[in-house]
Amino acid sequence: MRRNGKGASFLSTKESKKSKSKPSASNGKPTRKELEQLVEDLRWMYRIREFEDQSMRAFRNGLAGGYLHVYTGMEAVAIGWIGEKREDDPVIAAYRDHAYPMLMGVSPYEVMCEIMGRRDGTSKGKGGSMHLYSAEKHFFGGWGIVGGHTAMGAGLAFAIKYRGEDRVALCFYGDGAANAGIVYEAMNMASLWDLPVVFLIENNQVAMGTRLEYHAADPELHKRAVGFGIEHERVDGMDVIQVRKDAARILDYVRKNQRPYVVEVMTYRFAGHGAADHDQSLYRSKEEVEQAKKRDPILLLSQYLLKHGAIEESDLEQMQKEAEKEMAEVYEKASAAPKPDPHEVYEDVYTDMQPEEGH
Amino acid sequence: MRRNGKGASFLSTKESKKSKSKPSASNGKPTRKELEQLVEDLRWMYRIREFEDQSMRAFRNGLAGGYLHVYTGMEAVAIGWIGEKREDDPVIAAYRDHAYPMLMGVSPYEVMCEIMGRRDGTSKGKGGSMHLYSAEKHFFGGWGIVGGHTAMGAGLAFAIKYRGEDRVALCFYGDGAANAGIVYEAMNMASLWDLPVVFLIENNQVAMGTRLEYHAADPELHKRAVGFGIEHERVDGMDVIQVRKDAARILDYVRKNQRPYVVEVMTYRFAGHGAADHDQSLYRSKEEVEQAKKRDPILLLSQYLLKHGAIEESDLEQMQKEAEKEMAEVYEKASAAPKPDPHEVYEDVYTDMQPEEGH
Amino acid sequence: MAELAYREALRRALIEEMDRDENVFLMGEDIGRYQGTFRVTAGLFEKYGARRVVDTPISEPGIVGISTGAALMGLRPVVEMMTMSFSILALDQIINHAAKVRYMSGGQFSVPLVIRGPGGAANQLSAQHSHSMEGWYAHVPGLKVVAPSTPSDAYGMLKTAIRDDNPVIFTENPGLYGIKGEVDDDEFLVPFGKAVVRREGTDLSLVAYSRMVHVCLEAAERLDKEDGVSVEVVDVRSLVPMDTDTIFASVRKTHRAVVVYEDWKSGGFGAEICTRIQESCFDDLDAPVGRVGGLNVPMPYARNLELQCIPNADDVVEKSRQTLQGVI
Amino acid sequence: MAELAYREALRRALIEEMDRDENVFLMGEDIGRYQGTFRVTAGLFEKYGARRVVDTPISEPGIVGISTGAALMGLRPVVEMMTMSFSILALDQIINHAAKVRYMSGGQFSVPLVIRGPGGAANQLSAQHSHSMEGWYAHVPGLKVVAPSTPSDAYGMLKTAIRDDNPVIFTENPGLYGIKGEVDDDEFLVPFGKAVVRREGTDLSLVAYSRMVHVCLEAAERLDKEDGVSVEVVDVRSLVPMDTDTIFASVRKTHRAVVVYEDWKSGGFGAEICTRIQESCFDDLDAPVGRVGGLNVPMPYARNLELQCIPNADDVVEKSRQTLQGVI
Ligand SMILES: Cc1ncc(C[n+]2csc(CCOP(=O)(O)OP(=O)(O)O)c2C)c(N)n1
Ligand SMILES: Cc1ncc(C[n+]2csc(CCOP(=O)(O)OP(=O)(O)O)c2C)c(N)n1
Ligand SMILES: [Mg+2]
Ligand SMILES: [Mg+2]
Repeated sequence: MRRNGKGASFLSTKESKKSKSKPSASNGKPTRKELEQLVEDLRWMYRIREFEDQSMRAFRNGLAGGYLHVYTGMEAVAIGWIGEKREDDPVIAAYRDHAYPMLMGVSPYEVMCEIMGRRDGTSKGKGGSMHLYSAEKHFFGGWGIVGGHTAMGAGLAFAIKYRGEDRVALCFYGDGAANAGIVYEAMNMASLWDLPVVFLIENNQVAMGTRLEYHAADPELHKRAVGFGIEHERVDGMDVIQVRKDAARILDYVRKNQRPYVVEVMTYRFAGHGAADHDQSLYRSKEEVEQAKKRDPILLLSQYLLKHGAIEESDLEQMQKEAEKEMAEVYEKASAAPKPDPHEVYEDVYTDMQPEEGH
Repeated sequence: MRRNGKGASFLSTKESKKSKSKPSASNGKPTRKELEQLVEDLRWMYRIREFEDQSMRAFRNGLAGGYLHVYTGMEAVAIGWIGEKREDDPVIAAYRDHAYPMLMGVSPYEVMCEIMGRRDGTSKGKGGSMHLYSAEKHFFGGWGIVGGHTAMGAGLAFAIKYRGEDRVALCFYGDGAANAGIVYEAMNMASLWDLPVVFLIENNQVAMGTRLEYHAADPELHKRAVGFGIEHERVDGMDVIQVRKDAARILDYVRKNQRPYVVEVMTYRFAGHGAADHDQSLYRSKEEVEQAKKRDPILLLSQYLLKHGAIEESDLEQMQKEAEKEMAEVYEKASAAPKPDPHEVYEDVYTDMQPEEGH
Repeated sequence: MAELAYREALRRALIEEMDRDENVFLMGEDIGRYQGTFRVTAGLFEKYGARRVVDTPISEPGIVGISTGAALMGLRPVVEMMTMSFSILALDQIINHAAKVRYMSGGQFSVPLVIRGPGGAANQLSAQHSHSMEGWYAHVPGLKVVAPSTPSDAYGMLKTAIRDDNPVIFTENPGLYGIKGEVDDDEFLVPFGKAVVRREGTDLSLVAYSRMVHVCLEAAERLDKEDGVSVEVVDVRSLVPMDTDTIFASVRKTHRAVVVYEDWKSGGFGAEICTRIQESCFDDLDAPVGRVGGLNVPMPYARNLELQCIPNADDVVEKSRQTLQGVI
Repeated sequence: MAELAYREALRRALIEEMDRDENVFLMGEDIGRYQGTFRVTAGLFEKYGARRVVDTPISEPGIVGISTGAALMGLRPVVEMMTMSFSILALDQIINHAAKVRYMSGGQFSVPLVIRGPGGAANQLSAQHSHSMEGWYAHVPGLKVVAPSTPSDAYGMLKTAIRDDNPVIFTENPGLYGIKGEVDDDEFLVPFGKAVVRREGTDLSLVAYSRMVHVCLEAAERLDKEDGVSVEVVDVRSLVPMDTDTIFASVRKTHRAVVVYEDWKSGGFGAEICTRIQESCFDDLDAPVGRVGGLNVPMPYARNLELQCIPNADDVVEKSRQTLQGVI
């Protein structure tokens, strides 16, 4: 029925054509320092992916419940952007939120405990998979209402500006979330008031079981910034080298100009929407997933690092093994951790009082 | 603070430069039929303006209460657009809604009764100034929550499409309303589903006491359609001849293409925001208002008609007098009309039952 | 008589009403191609196509607004909220627009709109996804609000809802979709505003709706076995209109009542039911009207804490014993 | 002791708190250059500038969201809702975000946010602009909800609200802004969770908050004069936390109670107060707990119908007489 939109374009290097950063990988020789960082990035990709496998295992084994959404396939986005942001730049995100806090310094154990509803969890077991937080590490959640956190994202930037701090707020949200009206209220105010916030659309081209082309009139979601006078572009999110370049450039722009930015990062989730998504064939073919996996961020990065001699084949296996072992241990330790005490149910509703008790 | 937006541009013929319709008035000789219609339009302008004066009088005299918003200065917009639409094209609007139903065939008496809370009112006195309706004449209100009716506007078009009817829905809203998030949810779905709806922004450059430049990041509000793949433009709303051309062209486009359209019609309110707006100097200068009045739709149209010999100076006076007399009579008659009976308070809550009675 | 699961009963009602009336259509997130989160609409996209089974973007206010606009034109939309918690985003459209246009237009317009979906907690959905909304809706003039507890009622009341010319909030519950029950093969409607006594008794009236009816039945069984008291269970079914006659008749017989609801205890609609009982049956009461509600906290994620929050048969038994003091 | 209008008392509190704490700022529609619809913020834009008195677009969900984000960073936003009716658009941000983040984060974050504005009917604002919202907010764990009735309380409670580390819903009423009362010249705070007896009496307790306190005082006066009964009036002031001790003590003394609120009668928060009274004071009650609420209809425009809907002293006198049957 749609007339103007282009079909949801498939992931390919073409996607990054629009990037205003110079294309990566192919051109120029990386420095040793750059390569070292990229090796670290690769290690993180393995760790996140292994972590997510363990979180799915927790769900299957009844140690986690509710909605559980893994980040598998999208690792390069968070790694690149969180890698380039400054330590005290605040981050806010939706419910597919396991990777961000870990990348920001929260231990996988605490995250896994939260997913398992344990007292050692980031939220003492009260938040769960969708509601991770770390005040200390500047991670502002972890929110379950699609699109609901985006205005808060602008609010983080409002506080930064109010205080005259040199920080940039990063607000991650999905392609589906881009259809929530509040996003445009937030964009208007962010632009009107010159708030230093990056609206970062993780466009994995599907919202639960509804494909991009069925939910967005124009699948180029970054264009929605036009009417609010905000700089915007679509960039690739699978090649972490490119992601880092774009992130560095855009964060720099926002910091210098004290203006918001809308960036649409093209990515793909290899897993189902949530742990309870039993029939992916309802919205995509196996071929489509296979095709997307040709640009698996792990694959792209390891090929690059191999090519530049920064690692050898055996290192890959080694990294994978280490990540597996680490996360299996995290799983074991978390699954043995204590559950919250019954009296805790009334705590943390208010800072200074309890609600009326009892049924 | 805003960087990208242009200042709220002032009303001038320049505003209509962007119009894709041929400029009017200046070029070509009007036919007699055209002139006759324009004389009718002028008569309507006087009538609406006089009606609004009487509605303000009702407020001052305590015969009307609440919020009361007059259309003075903006007459050419409703006259042009409702003049060009087909009889059964449905219309929905906000609270500044006295003109639309009258132009669609509801008697001034019924509208005035509603404003005075009388049983003969369009809503039997239960709706008031902000909530006029006429199911018979296809006027769907009359709504007080800023922006709240815009999705319903798309819904009218949804029903048209569902039934395969040859109709276009017209949804009027203000520049202030353009900041409500729901507008963008509605635009996305209207575009995604090819709904025949015109989103018509009556940009009078102020929302209550907040000027356009303080509420909109980019004051060219039509551009907000870009991200949703909807055709859009800014046109003049003071010269009714031009308004009619644009309206005819756009309504035709929507009817033929079964696609939504966003049109920003530049206009100006000569009166305060509402009857209770006591200090307009808080948001605009007398000079600004004087300047705007140079393009008073009555002035522009009467000059044109005089130039083309369709009327004489004395006709103007005559029309004005007739309108005054008519609306003064409407006022008198409505103020003598019966109030609703106490038992009516429980009626019309449901179609088939009453709510629990009593305090 | 076929045995149907609650979700299947709902689905049967949708199919029959869509077949009966071309104006009926469905709208919601992931209800079409994805078959619906709780599979109530499974197969309907294939059966009726994209025109009548409309997959929407994630835009709750917009969805309700568009549906209301369509209803004003005479269509009969049935909107699925993936969970009732998300209807909070659309509250302004529901209570300030759909529920009021009839009154504000002096009766010129009606809004034959059904909003349905699961309310209440499921299994560790945490704080943002576990809302019981029926109490808020029942507070709003212009809305009808129902909360069936059995497959048969789910079927018969959804059909009634779709044929109703007023906006109807139709609350389901995640814990009910799988429960099975007899549903007559012949078409039938269940009228609004009629409560039903699910279990007869003489010593105490338990008053509930939706899933809590089953919790009350379990508690009643236990009170019978363990304490030898005879407990009546009244299924309110329809909050607006509410059949207070049946509730009051039960209380006048048993002289004691406990109202049970899953929503947060403080300010839940159960408080309204308690208030009405004591207003009308004061002289018949041998004990204060008791109530059991959800704990007054945002729903915690950890399963043990979550289970603490949701009223269960233990909680009902305990409150019943308090209310029965002197009897047992 | 200066005599201040309610709106002036609010304004004084804002000024003092803004002077005291640089983190306090104001946000809302038309509050700055336009001086505020009800002029509570008059002169503050000139005094504090655009940084601390922020005029916003008409975007209630966005405004609350941005404020909540700023509060998470440690700022202390005071958001004006032009009327509380418009807060319905922001309900998801308020109840599902601001009210829950503390719990969902296991106590890591707090949201020192005040949302204030007029709730209830004014003069012919009709159906979409006349909502009483305090009952819904009081139902939501994580929010504090207050509704002061006098200039002195308005001043002292707004200061308390701004210093509170939790989201506070601060309900005013269009009919209160103009009323005058003594406000101590020395700075003071009025704590939350303390009800106050506005008038002592022995035969009946009238329980109310916000503008209805004045309606009750008028009714009490008349009942004294016309029926010779001694009526106590309890001003609840703070719905969450609620000082039930003071309410119960009054009822235990008078043995009769009528709860009065402007909100729609069915499902209003007054039902919760009634329920708690009968739960805790059952044996002390000589009559059912009565209540007076707004008519269960969308607010009509016509002044005569509107006046029918809003509880007035006549309605309270009538219900009081019913409740006092046997005494008078
Ligand atoms: C307001 C609201 N509506 C619906 C949902 C149910 N829901 C959860 S995730 C989701 C899809 C979101 O897709 P997207 O924003 O693209 O993020 P992704 O899952 O792809 O990361 C939906 C519909 C919700 N949580 N909140
Ligand atoms: C949701 C909501 N917020 C605030 C208001 C109060 N209000 C009424 S009219 C208005 C200004 C609207 O301006 P605009 O949309 O430009 O229309 P205009 O009055 O200029 O015709 C405001 C803020 C409201 N009615 N609804
Ligand atoms: Mg997505
Ligand atoms: Mg305007």
